[in-house]
Amino acid sequence: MTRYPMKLVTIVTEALARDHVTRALRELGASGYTLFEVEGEGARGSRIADIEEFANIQIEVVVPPEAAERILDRLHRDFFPRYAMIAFESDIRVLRSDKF
Amino acid sequence: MTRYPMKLVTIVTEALARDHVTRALRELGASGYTLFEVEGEGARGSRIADIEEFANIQIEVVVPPEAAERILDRLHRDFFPRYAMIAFESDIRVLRSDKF
Amino acid sequence: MTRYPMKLVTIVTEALARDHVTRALRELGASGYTLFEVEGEGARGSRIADIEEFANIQIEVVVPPEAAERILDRLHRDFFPRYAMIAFESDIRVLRSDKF
Amino acid sequence: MTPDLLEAVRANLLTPAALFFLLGVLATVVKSDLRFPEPLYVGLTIYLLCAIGFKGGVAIAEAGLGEVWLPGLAAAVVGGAIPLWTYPVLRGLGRFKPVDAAAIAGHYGSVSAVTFIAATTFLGTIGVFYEGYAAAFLAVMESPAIIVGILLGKAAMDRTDGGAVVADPIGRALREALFGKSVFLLLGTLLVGFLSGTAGMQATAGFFVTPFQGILALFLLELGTVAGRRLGDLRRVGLFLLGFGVVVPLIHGALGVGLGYLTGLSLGGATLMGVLSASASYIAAPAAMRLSLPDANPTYYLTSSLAITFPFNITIGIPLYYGMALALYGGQP
Amino acid sequence: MTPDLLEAVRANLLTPAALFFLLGVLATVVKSDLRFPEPLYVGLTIYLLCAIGFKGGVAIAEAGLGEVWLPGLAAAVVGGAIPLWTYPVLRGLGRFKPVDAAAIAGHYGSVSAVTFIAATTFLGTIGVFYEGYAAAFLAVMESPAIIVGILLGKAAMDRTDGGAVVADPIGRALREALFGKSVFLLLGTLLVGFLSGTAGMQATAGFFVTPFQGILALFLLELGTVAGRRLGDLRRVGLFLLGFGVVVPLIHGALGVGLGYLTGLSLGGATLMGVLSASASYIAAPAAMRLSLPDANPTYYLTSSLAITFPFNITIGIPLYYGMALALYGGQP
Amino acid sequence: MTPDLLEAVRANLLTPAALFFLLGVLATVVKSDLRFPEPLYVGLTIYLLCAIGFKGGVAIAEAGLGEVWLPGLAAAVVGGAIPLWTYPVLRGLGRFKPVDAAAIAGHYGSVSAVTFIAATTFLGTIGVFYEGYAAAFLAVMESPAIIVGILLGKAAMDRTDGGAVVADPIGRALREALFGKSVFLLLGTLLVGFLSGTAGMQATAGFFVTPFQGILALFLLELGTVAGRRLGDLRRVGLFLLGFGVVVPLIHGALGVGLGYLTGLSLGGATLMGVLSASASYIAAPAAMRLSLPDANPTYYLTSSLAITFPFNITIGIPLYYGMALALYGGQP
Ligand SMILES: Nc1ncnc2c1ncn2[C@@H]1O[C@H](COP(=O)(O)O)[C@@H](O)[C@H]1O
Ligand SMILES: Nc1ncnc2c1ncn2[C@@H]1O[C@H](COP(=O)(O)O)[C@@H](O)[C@H]1O
Ligand SMILES: Nc1ncnc2c1ncn2[C@@H]1O[C@H](COP(=O)(O)O)[C@@H](O)[C@H]1O
Ligand code: NA
Ligand code: NA
Ligand code: NA
Repeated sequence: MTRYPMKLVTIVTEALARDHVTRALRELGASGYTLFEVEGEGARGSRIADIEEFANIQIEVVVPPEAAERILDRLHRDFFPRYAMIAFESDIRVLRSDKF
Repeated sequence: MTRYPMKLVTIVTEALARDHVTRALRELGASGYTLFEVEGEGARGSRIADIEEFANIQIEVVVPPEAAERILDRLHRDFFPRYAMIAFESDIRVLRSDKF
Repeated sequence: MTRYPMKLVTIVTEALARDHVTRALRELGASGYTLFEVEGEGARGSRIADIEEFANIQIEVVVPPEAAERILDRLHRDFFPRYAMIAFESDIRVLRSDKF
Repeated sequence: MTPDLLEAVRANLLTPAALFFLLGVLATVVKSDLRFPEPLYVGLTIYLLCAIGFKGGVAIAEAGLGEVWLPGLAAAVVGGAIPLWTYPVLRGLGRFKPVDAAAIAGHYGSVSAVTFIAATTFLGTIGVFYEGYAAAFLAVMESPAIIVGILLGKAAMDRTDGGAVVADPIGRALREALFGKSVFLLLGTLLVGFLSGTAGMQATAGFFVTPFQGILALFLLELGTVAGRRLGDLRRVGLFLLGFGVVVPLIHGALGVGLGYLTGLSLGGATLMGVLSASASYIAAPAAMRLSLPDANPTYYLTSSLAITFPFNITIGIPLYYGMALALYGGQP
Repeated sequence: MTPDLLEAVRANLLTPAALFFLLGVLATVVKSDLRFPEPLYVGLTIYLLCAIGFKGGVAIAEAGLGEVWLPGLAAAVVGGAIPLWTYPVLRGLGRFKPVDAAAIAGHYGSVSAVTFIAATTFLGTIGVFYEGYAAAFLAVMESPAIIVGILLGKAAMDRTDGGAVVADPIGRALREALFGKSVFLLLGTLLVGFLSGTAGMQATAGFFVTPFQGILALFLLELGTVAGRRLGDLRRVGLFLLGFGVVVPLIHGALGVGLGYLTGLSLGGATLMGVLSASASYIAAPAAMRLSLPDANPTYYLTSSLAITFPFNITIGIPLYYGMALALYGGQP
Repeated sequence: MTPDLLEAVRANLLTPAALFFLLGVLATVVKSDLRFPEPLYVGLTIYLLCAIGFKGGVAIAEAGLGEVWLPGLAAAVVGGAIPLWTYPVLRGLGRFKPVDAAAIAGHYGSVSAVTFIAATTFLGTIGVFYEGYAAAFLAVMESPAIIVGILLGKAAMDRTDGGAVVADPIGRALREALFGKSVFLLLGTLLVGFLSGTAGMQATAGFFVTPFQGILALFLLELGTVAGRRLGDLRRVGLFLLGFGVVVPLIHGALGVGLGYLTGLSLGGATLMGVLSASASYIAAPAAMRLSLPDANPTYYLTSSLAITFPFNITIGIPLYYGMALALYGGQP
């Protein structure tokens, strides 16, 4: 069966940024997203998820390459300066190109 | 040290599909799998994991390329029509080729 | 905007190995890490996370390629013989090369 | 409605249990971010099932099995039989696909433990006696309908296509129906209560009895948000299912009350039998159906049991079934 | 301090609540791996908010709204006004950026439910009466200051740069302030308690009253670890905020006690009004600020409210505000 | 067995605690999907440790330290000494590798809080007095054996290979043994109970006492499933460990009972000292060993402590140690 190349954009950020980020993803054309709570350590100290104010989430989005560009650019401009956040993209292959 | 190329197959689906999917993975030759609860939004609405009936899981399997083919084909045929599900594969490198 | 290639190292292991692994990651130059609880099945049986003694975690680290080499080699030598563990690396692209 | 009945509805709506449920629904309507973490939901479920099972078991030990078996058998039979007439209704009038009709029918034959518990606190509030061992009826009514529903669905699929590729064989379905966590917990703690008896109850009443009603209220707050979030699905399931989810409980409620009367239960016991017959499962049945009938659309059965029948029963249904019992028993407990 | 006051501080420090809090702080100091899972923390928070709201609602039903509205209105007004003078202080003396000053000011006008609850158990321990409906003041003081703080911050940002790119519009901020989970739970359960009244309380006292103080103690153990883990941030926030986090509560405490006196509350009620004014929010306010003022640095407001003001109030502040009330009421309750 | 002893075994097996444990084991045997979410397990553990520690501390405050120190010291010494003879047995008779023998030996010198708690409820059920401050023995017995076990293991590794590459240095091991969460909670809440005394107990008894036995029962349901899931490992650990896990507790139980007698405890207190000596750790010890002796195979120590010794003690062991005490004290409490 054919596989269609897509991008997986992964974002790790503060739990309280959740609504902002998911709204931006939808605006930029993501058809959906997957999200879960994580702990982490980085430049802005450790986020050990003991209470929501210090909790961390990971968001994963499958999108076509152009959308991945747009998402990362938007994160860089609007979100990186304000939230504890990392983001990266990688190559994946899916079965239904029309789904994403 | 040598690195061996493998495939990572990632599946996001309903919590109640868990047993079906893991059984299929074992049948198709996966040596193991890793699983965790996630929330998500997609074509079939939002699965916010408030109760098991509406919960979502992510399953990750490391397999040789041929097995990845088999797994995706099987998911496409038997699972996509029945469950809220997305699946994709990506390239990874491992240290012990005999383990997977 | 430029994207810089990095490596994502993914480790799945016993919850009780947590401190050992994260200390090793820091020693080997990781600028941070992300961690979450998972369930799993593999060669050493199923780790269904009912209590910490049998729980599993997944650790993800974004690092430059050389650091990825060092980390995998160290895991192979010191950790694989002692803990239930799998580890692999994949290619990703980030926006801020100086962050990792 | 008679004044008595109106009074009963009012009394039920003003219990903390019903009010917390409505508060939960309200939370979703105003889009509050109130949300119980899943482990809390699971923990409260486990507590409620253990407490009700344990108390029921102690009550059986105190009353003797001789008194329990007849209404218990009747309960199990009616539970298993309900899908046999709801299935054709869903097929004929509702125009549902066979597998969807079978899955929904299974849910309505099975029972909702929380509805049952809310009914016992309602009876407690208005001071009406009921048989403590009624929890046994709850325990035996959960599985039969699920099994019948799955058999109906499988039979239908065999007649149509090879849809069973990923579905579980019947054996697994039976195991799920019998050892799924809610059935297992209820039956198991019934047994524990039966074995440890009055002494066991004395030791643990501070946990299984003292905070029980408050914990139920808290749990209903969460269930209110769950139900509220599904209100949006009401449009998708169609008017038929909306009517079905209200009318069928009324019929089954009357049936259950009558059955309780015939098998010698008290006014309160017959009310509970009515409540059980009228309630629809939203824990055991969905899990079993998703595994065994994956071709059934879960939106239908989850929406009707969680967002229609459950709220109806918890607010208005319970006092109505009590009203039916009152009428049957000649107005005197 | 007078002997009475010293005795009050000692009594407060020896309550299980305060001791469990200190034990939690100690856990982080000795680097114990003690940690509550987040769902447990959320569950305990929900319990405490529901219990306090429900009990307050029952108390309103028993006392009548006529007695509650005046002090309630005063509480809401003082809460909303506090940011108006703390903002210029933070700007002028503290040299904070406008958006940071606005966010911190909003936290100190809003309230901490747990501090309030600890104060009620302190009053209970030393046997001082307080109006049961004081929980209503807690409920109405949470939102106004958050809204004022956000407005101050937005106004400042409009004057400076286009920083609002990712920030929520005012409408969302209002919704968050009014329907965020802690405000919603408090107001909602107040209403439930009001509607179900004494009968509802009787049914659920075994859950909302019996274990209440012990659960508070357990929760404070966890909050102690949360606060303890933030001790390291004290260096980062600077000496000014350290002083601010202790002095401002003292001033607001006196203000609140006076207000309670003027609006006719008892000695205990005025103490609680003092505690509320003195406390700073660490649940509702941070969530609202992070959404609506994302350019404000959360380290400032979280550290000052969680790691400075909260520990101060829970250990020494509460008996001090009680001492102020004692002095004002002429030493006799 | 004497009739008295048989009666004690029967009484213990019919407590809700033991029955819930067996129900949990049964759940895994019939492959039910019953499972407690981890946060619930952690929450229940924290509750049980806090409750037992707090009550013990209050009891010390009431009895005075003078009465507690001698049996407390004896308990700590016997705990630390147990690995010294179990290690050679495991090496010589069991043919375990040094590091495995050291890890297992450490587990059996340390203690299981839940076994202790189950023993107190057993004594409560049959109406036998015990010193309330016995929880202090539990607290002081947890760490010494872990430290001794780790030292034995490290010494063995130094003699063999450089296996310590990833292992923690001794310093971290000590910290883990002393400030690991279970030890920290027990010692900390002992102190809190001691400081807040009778008044503190009155305030919080509704949480730390009233629901205690019921919560223990619920927790044992979960521990039953944990133990049940490990039954499959029994084959892997070999017959020797199976025998070890039953015989060694019997010997240590007798030893502990004798020690309780010699240090002046009552019949009930001596029983508890026996139970503590006989029990094996399954929380603190595994965590410490996995960190400090990563070359030890966890299947050995987890299976023997969780799937052999714990179930044995909880069902038959406790009444047996009580029987031993009865014999020693001449049959009269
Ligand atoms: N090098 C890294 N690898 C993986 N995750 C990271 C890394 N650096 C930061 N993170 C994650 O991103 C979050 C925010 O990072 P920071 O803003 O650097 O504190 C952290 O809490 C981690 O969860
Ligand atoms: N574009 C996407 N990126 C990431 N996850 C997705 C995406 N679309 C769907 N999902 C996940 O897959 C689940 C099922 O998707 P769906 O069947 O489209 O509702 C959702 O609940 C999400 O967790
Ligand atoms: N093929 C696999 N794919 C994904 N995860 C795996 C795989 N094999 C093992 N794991 C994970 O790694 C953990 C340890 O593996 P093992 O040492 O093989 O028992 C398991 O509990 C799984 O979570
Ligand atoms: Na029914
Ligand atoms: Na305030
Ligand atoms: Na021991």
